[in-house]
Amino acid sequence: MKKVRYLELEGKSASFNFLAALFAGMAALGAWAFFHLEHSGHADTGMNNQIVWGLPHVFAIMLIVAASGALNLASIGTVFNKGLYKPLARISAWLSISLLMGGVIVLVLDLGNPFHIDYMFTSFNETSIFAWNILLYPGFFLFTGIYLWTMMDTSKRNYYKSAGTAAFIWRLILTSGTGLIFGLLVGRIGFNAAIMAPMFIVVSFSVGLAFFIITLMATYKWSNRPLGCVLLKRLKNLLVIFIAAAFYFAVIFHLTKYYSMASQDLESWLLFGDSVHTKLLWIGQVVIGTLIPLALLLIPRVGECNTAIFSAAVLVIIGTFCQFFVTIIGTQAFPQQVIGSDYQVIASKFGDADPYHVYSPSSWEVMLGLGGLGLTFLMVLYGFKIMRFLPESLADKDLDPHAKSA
Amino acid sequence: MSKLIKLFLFSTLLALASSVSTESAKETSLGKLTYPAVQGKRCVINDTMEMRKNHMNYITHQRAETTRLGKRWNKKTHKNNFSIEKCINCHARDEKGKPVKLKLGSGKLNAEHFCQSCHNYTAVTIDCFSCHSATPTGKVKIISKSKKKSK
Amino acid sequence: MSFLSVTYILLFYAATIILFVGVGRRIYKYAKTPAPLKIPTMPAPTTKVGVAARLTREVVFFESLFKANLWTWIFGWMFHASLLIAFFRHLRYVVNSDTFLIGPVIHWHLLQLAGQYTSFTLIIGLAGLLARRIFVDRVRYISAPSDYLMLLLIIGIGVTGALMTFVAHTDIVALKDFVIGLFTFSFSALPTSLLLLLHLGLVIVLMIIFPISKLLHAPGLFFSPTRNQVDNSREKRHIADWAKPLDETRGKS
Amino acid sequence: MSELNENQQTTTNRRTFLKAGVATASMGLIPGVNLIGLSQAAITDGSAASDKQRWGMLIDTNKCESGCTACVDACNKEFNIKPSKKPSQTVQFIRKVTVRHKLTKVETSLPLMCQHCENPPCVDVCPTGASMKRADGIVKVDMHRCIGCRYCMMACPYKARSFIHEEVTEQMAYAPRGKGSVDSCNLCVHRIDENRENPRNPACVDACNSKGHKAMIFGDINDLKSNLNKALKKHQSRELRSELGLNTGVRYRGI
Repeated sequence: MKKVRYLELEGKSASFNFLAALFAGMAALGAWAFFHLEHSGHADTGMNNQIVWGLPHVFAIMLIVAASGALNLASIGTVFNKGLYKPLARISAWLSISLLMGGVIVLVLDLGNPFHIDYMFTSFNETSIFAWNILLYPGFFLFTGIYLWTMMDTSKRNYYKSAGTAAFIWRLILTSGTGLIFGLLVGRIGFNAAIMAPMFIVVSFSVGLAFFIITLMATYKWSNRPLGCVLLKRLKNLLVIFIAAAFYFAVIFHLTKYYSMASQDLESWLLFGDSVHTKLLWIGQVVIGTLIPLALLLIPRVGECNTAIFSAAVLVIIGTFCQFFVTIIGTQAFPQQVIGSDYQVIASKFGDADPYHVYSPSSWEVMLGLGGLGLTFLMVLYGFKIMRFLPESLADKDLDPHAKSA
Repeated sequence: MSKLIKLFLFSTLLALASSVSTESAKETSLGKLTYPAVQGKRCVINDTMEMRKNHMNYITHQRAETTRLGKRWNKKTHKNNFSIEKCINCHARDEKGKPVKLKLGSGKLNAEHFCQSCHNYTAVTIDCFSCHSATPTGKVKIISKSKKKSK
Repeated sequence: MSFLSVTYILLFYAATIILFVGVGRRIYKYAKTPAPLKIPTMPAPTTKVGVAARLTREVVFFESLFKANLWTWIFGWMFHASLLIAFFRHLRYVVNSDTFLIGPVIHWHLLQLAGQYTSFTLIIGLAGLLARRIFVDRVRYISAPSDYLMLLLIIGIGVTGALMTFVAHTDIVALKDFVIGLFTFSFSALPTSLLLLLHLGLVIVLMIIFPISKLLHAPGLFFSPTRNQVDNSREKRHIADWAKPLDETRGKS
Repeated sequence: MSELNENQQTTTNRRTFLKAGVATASMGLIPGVNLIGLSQAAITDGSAASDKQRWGMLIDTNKCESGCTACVDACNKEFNIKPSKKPSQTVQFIRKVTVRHKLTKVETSLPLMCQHCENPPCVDVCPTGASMKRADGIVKVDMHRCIGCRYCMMACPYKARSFIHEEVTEQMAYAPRGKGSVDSCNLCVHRIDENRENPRNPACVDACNSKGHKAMIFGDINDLKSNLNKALKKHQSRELRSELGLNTGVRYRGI
């Protein structure tokens, strides 16, 4: 195996400047939305006292989940010793840090009292999984940062494996924590489920890999660096497995919820109702996010190591977005069982008797979410420009020769 | 270096000579501020300097005990009652005892409001009144017409 | 007015004069010092706009330090960024809430919250730089007493400032009267608080020392030929000012 | 974590947290440093809410009239709650709901508000401890700490909490409430704290009584002599969402 040479992006091309301007513009939109909402309050959002978590949370959760999944490639290389993936480890680690930053920023900027944020650290409530998550985020930055450092500083090579393992374990805990934000909501029939934790982990595999593939392919295409087909096919196979696994978990989740009488009303409304959530679930999550990508990846065709894989990754991200939209907002949209299973609410001024609560996000929320996405990719872009994260070549001949026979 | 030292010595002498002329205190925007004294009980801590420096420490300490433990101080009899309601009730009034509003009609903060006057001067934002009422309720009896705030 | 107040008032004027005259003289000197050779650090920008961008990056991000030494960059940048926030936070001693700065320019509430915590990052950054001088052999070897002095001086300013925020508050209304008095020549007494006297005293020392210290790297950066020159040695002949007459005579002969 | 931690939390705010370290470092150095924490310890002479009491309510749905909203109106008046521009963002502490039994089809009207659980999910999930339960069982929000994450609203089985979406003006002096925080029914804690031996009824209960319905009984569940305790012993009552085991302080009779 040749020694991998890492080289910064030159960062002077028109495409680079265009992307930088685009992402900076998105981040600026997010900042604008934040200052607007901070001034006007959440009155200017579509969120209300029924749908308390809206679009910003969908963006934030997706980015946070994708962050831990994006670290996967590095973990496969370091922890499970797959040589083929080792050259990707720096990209993987930096992408995951950037994604988490984008997600956490959106989460924080959506707070009603963002200037009380210091209480998060000074009065910590140990029974709150959310509080634990707030500790898990900096921990992720720390562990992944150290891991990245051991990769780049050859004098710290001895700690490389242990740092990688620590980051790997931490990311599993982090995503379990994210899942348990919903899994531990005992009062909400639609959430409260242990499967939330592993389901989020598996979703993180697929969406994180999708973000990784897009970043990798776009970067190598625009910087005219070689990217080998063998590597892409490996990533493709991984993506197939992850999509299938994520789908499997989603099926089991909805099945168990549908089977339980306590949540059957909610599930049958989600699965077979007439709301936007049903459409997002079937068309977004199932068709766009699962079936089409699987078809693109599995049906043998010419040029499959380029366009098809890229498109599949894009679709997986769209599908995952729909999945989180349905999971977070759809579940809130169905009126909660406030009295007990023996009673049905037939009239209320607070929407308890509505067929479902309507949520129409305002442009501020969209801007906030896009801001997080913009910040993420701005970080990715400048990270690649400043630091030596990118292998000069990922051509097949420059990669681990054993990979081919494997 | 020796030049500098000479300069300082000279300056100090000059200072001593001119200290008489600089004695007259200037009127800052705060100098205009007046507030009525309330009949009967004196204020919680009758030390303007101490309150200027440490009012937030008194308030924050007691607010935690009140909000979280339910310790409430009798509004009339307890002298060590730092409830913001009590502060506002006496202080946010004009010379005639009429309530002074924190916000003017345009939504702009009113520099005549007791709290805002200093906060405006020192450009420190107040977080309290996004939740707490800044306007006094009830009535107070005024004994002295007005008291110039001592510098 | 107390003797102390008068002393501080005079010291402030003296220090301000020393600072501005001293730094002004230095800048004049820097500006007049010819750059005999074209020596921009490569790769260098080929246009003036590029040079402006490079200097901006240098000032805002400390680009070359980032490339040279990551640890020093982390602590150094942390300190300077905190200093900037501290500067903005201290603006409250000269402007009031009606200033045009609030709102469009500065988010005052955010600044106040951030300012409290950046007093810690400021001290941490400086402590890191101090540790570097003490524990890194190569750096310790080249460290002069003045290097330590600068760090300790600013650490002192930071620590006394943080103590006034978190432990013993100062009467900032009276302090502002004092500061405004300095600007308007209608003097007010300085509130007597040991921490404040220390804080201001150290600031005065810093102001006086500034024009004769390494802190001149602040204006100096803009005059450093390795940073401010355009990489156009092939396109345009570079002649230092003092060399121009020589050059002309040579051309004639 | 319960008792001890509750007390710790009250005294730990961000200032004291940070102060502790700095103060220790500086005490020897600076004379005249006024440690505010110490000087204030002696001046707290109000009494804390006691865990010997547990405030609660029994609501007799048989007496609750279906069209009547006296309790809701009284609550809105007590806390000066005005409708928001967007109705779905209006703050609600108490609401009237009509429910139908799935088997018998009997329709019942009842008021629904914070149930003041013994084990409140909103308190468990709050990252900063802003959502809190007082020693005497009152569940409420400490807005000084509330960061506005709305996780408590996600956790509450009764949808008892509201997020304050817009700027609030003309709050009652005894009931602060402001943009960006979550708020909910606090059993009119300001009335209770006036006299814990014999408190005034919450505004909703007063309103119900003055309408003549007398569907709500308020009192100290632990006090054997209280009307509430007697009524709870006499009549069968239930807590809403009883399967969650939250042991609510508000109980219902007739459903």
